[in-house]
Amino acid sequence: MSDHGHSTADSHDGHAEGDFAHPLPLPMLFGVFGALVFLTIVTVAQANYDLGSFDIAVVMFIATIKAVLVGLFFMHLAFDKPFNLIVFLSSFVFVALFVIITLSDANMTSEAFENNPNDAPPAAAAEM
Amino acid sequence: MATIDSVTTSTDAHADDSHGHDHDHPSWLAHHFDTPEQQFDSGKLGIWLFLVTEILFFSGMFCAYAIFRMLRPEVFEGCSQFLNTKLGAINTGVLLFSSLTMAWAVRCSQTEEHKKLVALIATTLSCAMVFLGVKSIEYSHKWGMGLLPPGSYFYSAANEHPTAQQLVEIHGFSESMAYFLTNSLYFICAPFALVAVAVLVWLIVAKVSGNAFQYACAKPLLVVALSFFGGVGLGMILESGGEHHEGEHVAAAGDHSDAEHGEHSGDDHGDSGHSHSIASDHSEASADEDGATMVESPLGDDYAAVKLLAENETNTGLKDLVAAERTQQSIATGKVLTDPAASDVGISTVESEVNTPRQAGVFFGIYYCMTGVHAIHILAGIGVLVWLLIRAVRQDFNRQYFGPVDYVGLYWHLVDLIWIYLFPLLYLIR
Amino acid sequence: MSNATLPAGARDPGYPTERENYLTNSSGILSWMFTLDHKRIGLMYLIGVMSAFAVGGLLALAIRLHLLDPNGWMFSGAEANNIYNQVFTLHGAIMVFLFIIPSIPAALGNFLVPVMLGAKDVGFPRLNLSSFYLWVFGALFFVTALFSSGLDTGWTFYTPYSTTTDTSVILATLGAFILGFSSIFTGLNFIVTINTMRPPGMTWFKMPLFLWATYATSIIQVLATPVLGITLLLLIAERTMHIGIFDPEFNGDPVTYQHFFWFYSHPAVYIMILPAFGIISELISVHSHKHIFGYRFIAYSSIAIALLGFLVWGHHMFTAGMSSLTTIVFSALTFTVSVPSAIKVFNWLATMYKGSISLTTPMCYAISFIFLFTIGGLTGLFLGTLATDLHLHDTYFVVAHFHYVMVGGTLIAFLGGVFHWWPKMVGKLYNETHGRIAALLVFLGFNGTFLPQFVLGSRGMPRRYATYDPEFAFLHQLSTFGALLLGVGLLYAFVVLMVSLVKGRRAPANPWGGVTLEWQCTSPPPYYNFERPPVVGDPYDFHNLEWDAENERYVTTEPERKLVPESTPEEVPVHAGGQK
Amino acid sequence: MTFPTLLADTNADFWFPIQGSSFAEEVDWVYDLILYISLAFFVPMMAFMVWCLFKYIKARGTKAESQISHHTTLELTWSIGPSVLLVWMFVQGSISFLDMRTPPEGSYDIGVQAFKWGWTMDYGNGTFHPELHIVKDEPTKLSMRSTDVIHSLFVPAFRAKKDIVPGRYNYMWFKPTVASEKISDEALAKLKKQNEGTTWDYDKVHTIQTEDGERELQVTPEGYTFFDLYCTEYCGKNHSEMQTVVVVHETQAELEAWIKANSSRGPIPMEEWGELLYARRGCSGCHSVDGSKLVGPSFLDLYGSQHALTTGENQLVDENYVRESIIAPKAKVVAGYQPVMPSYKGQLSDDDIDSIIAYLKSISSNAPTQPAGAEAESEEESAE
Repeated sequence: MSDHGHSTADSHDGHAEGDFAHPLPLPMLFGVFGALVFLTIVTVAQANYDLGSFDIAVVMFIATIKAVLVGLFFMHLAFDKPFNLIVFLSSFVFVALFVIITLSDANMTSEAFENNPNDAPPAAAAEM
Repeated sequence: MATIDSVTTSTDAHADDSHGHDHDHPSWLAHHFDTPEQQFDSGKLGIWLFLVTEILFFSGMFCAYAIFRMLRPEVFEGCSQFLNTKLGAINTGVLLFSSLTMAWAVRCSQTEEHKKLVALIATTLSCAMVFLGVKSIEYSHKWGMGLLPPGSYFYSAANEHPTAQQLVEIHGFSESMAYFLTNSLYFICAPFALVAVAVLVWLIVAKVSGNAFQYACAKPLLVVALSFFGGVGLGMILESGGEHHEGEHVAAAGDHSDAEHGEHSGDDHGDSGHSHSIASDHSEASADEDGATMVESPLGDDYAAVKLLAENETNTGLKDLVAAERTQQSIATGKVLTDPAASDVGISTVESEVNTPRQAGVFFGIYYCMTGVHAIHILAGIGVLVWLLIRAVRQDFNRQYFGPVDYVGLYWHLVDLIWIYLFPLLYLIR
Repeated sequence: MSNATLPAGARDPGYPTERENYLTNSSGILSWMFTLDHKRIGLMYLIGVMSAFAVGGLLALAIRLHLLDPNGWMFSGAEANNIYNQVFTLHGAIMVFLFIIPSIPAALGNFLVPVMLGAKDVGFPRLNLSSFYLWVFGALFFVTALFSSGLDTGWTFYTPYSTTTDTSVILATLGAFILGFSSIFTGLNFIVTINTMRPPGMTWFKMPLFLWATYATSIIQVLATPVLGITLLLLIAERTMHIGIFDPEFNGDPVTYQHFFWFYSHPAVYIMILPAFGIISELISVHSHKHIFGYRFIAYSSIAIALLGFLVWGHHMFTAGMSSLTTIVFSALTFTVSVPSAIKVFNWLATMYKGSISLTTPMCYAISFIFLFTIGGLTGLFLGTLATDLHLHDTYFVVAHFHYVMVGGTLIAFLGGVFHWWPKMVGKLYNETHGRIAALLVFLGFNGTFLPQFVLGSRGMPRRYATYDPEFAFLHQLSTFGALLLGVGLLYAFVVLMVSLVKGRRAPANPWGGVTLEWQCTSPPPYYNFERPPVVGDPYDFHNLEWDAENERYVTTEPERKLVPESTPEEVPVHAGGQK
Repeated sequence: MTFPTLLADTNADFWFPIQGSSFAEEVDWVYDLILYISLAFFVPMMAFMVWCLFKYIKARGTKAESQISHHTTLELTWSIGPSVLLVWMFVQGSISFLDMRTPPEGSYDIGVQAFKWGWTMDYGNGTFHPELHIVKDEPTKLSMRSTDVIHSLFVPAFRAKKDIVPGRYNYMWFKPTVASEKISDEALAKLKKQNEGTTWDYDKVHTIQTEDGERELQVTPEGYTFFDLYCTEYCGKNHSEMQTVVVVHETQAELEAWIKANSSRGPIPMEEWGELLYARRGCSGCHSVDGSKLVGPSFLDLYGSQHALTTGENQLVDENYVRESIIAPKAKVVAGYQPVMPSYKGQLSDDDIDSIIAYLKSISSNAPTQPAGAEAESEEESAE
């Protein structure tokens, strides 16, 4: 049955004949995989250096590049309908909203935490 | 229009695919869609929305992670040392590779290369199994050491691998629980072994009965089931390689901890309140002095770990904590009589007993939640991939109908995507 | 079609044959259990949520009866307080998770969305059925919790109470977790359906407003519910393994739990009320026989509420110990939500102006809705304002406020919707007079129950109290008598509907004079909804409807619109070629 | 008594209890502001709706007079117009709120311990009492702790509320502006006599003869009128009974005198002081003295008896065990009960604990005559 393939593998512009499949070229897949592995090695390697407070930023930056690569090519967002991309990205907007507000509130109230390592009970906090 | 179009002679509406009045519908096109493309687009939007829910689902744990890392950075840094970076990195590579094969599989389904499709899905599945195999080594190793969520945390640098008997006697675990913790690897492997045997039996039966389709399904699945043990083996090799480094670290910490025990034997393990004979050597040494201690140390079982963390020069908070703990112990035992009028111990200053920190456990609580839920997603992925494999063997997919492969692929990439973030956040804290 | 008294060209779809009627085209219990027909699933949901409502309602009556006396009247003995706590917890949990959230979207929405849209079914019929069964499983978990050791945490499951109490928190949270997935699948299905399955001509701005509201609701369901899922999962993990995220005993933080919980549960409030807005938009327009006023404003305000709803969860936590900055920001954001809600009310009133109002039963509910929801919305201002919220938070004022929104809003709209589409769903007309009396009783009983609670609250009566100070007794008793009246009214309404099944007249295709697509198929609709994709006009254009007094029905006088061109359409629909 | 009074000379209006603190006037003003704005919208809207109903109810089939579908100017007006009022409400509310969150320098500090289901106020120097006693016109700051679940302190008359979250330090403040009254000693003595042998019912309304004639009052056992203090965050079984009272003294000196009187045992016998502590420190919420099983074991006949623990061991209830159970309640829990009792470590003096032990002995038929021997014995036991 596999011989009956319509050999559409090479004709990327499937829309012309009502065909909506969009196979990704193999070199692209391998290229992306290579980049991902390379970035993994980079991120493991950088962990040996103490970059102080930049540490988390660097790590997240590398992870985000990897995520973008996976998203754009493996998940073919680069070739997908824009609406799907909007849907996917909007989720990150809401995650950011959730995490940032909750985190910043925890940060601002952290002096009230009883077992915050840096505190004795705050003597007379000007603001509660 | 008093009666509607009597051409409709369909039998029943609820048996969906057999909708009579759409004669031009191929079998894989659902009755309520007009074109294959509409069906594909609907499915695709559906799976993207599902991925959105997945991201928000994980966001809760990332949020918890961010909050507690912000509040207690030193705990996270210290505890992260217990995770084996090598294993994490290998697992990252394995997942990335499985993503590659999955993306390739989608391509094959679009180009109708059926044999390749089966092979690639099987490879993806095998990678998933290897991932779980490595993970099971990581988990079982930590469970044995007591690196658990705060509720059951019992790690002690002096006695890294307590026996089941010690767990029962010192830490108050039930016997079955203690047995499970010390032999957890076998418990994790058992279901996978059962599955492997079942697939083998299936393969033989299919071969003997000459069912070519079932045989074609079972053959790759056997490889998949066995790759779990490949993963376990890989994990074992790397873990023992990593033992040296980790052992050093822990041993160094252990020395300090022992020294402290020598000085302040009064504040030993929490359960000395139940004072039986205590098997662990350093506890025994202090047991006689412990006699009068009736009050449970609020720091409980993870006191040693807190001390271990308190070794760090920068960790003044924990140092204070340990000091405060000592003072409290002496007050609480009643040896020091407190005159309330003199010391003015009021509500706002008294350390409340229930709020005791189990600092280290929080990291592991979050670690197990994040990796555990991720592993559950891997398991679910394995489930749908097996379904896909069988359909691929059946050659269900063509260039007009490759949706399921594509959707599962998207899901699988998302699981990969989450691991891409989990790995540096958990394993690579400095 | 052979009607002499009508102008030429009047059309009516007539009645379905037994084989076409979705209720009768196949029979047997299995044909219902495994049906993929969205209308049958919707009807099963309707029965399910109504049973859940009955249970929750009885629990509510028990609460009110207990509060008849300052020391508790209904339950007695050493465990009286415990029983009371379990009753109010189950009342809240059942009403929220099993009734209000699925009521309009899952029951009415399932029935109406594809029909109003002109589609044959929802995008994923199997997923739709599975979401119904998830609902059933979730309900079973709740029932199991009820019969094992109850639940006494309040429906919010606040830690550390929920991690330390010895009632069946795990069973109940698992139930809520499963119900969350049911809700997600419904929402996902509707988004896909509305996005990809609109027939030619059904552009976004030709969709009935109920679909806009459903779409907005679905967005919230998809975005917010997963956070509830993970919150409850972490809560279960906290309870069983003590992971130390929410429980202070293990170094966690209860306020973090509240953030997590309300990130879902505040948007969930809009899951409850948005579809109600959609129903009221339909009801007011149809029964005033007048074009809805400000279509775009209403449509956009639905989406605005859905999105703004994600920004205001903190107003449940003003006293909980958030930082001052966070508190003030949340207060400011809270006020922004009130604007789109107000827009809707103004538009509904403007729709009634110069209309031709029929005071039918659904219209009675719609008017009650406007009255009650306006009170509910305006009292929300007291709670969004920081200074007054500190006094009113966790008192009966809050109880009254959210009941005005959830019961006065959602439940009334749900009832209005059920009465409005009942002829369409079952093909029978109910007795209008009795329907109106029931609506009046519900309205009076509701106000009797909850108006006194505003005063109770501002005078300082805390909520969730099994016993109370004697100075509050009079208002509590007033409230209890109101509740009894409300109960009678609801029972009456139910009886009216049930009697119609037996004795009701056969319903015509268009008994009220609606223009949306569901009125263009027979009552009840055929199982396939539309033989071929209908051609869509303005859903609120009433010019071409005539009252057929002889048969007591509305008919279309408009010349039959061209059906789908047999050749390829010039304007390519969205699903066939993308946005062109 | 259709709308019963909270205090006899109340100036409480229909909506609110008496204005007892400096916040009250402000909060009530904001409340009224919103109320009148809301009515200004609600009444015309509903009047319009009812008018429409009268005017436009038509027979079936009648066409509507107009099919107007939108009017952009009008819609924009009613969308944006009311926003101004919203901003006003927000600003007023936030100003008052910031005021309520920021205690002035040098506020009088009182510690509050909230527990299931009661309150302990800490006046410093080892003085604890369930009632909150403060001074008129003196800014008072409460530093609040909870060791079990979330509670919330609410004084309606003060319009002040704050959750007490375990694991955090929680603060609130207020400045009371109305002082409590004290009824005459004769009247109090009469009331005491009436209530002989029962626990004091704060909610009971007494008819009391005062200088201004006969009045209906609720009073504390010491004869003060009071404001109610509630827990408003659901905290379990007896949430609704987690109430206490606020007494506002006229002067600082008066408060200090009251604190002194309640600070330590003084001349009264140990059993009696123990009984008082039992009532005041929240023991009575969980431990009965009539043998009935509440959250914790009953104190009746407890002392000197043998109890099985959750660990399966048997425990003699002796002085050591009682002391340990007060300081570290979760160490040895009696079988059949939950480990929910908060620790009283540092909150009870040695004399207090001894008094409680004396009280327990006095209500137990098992109390041995030679307590010293029991103590020695148990010490041996624990040394093993």
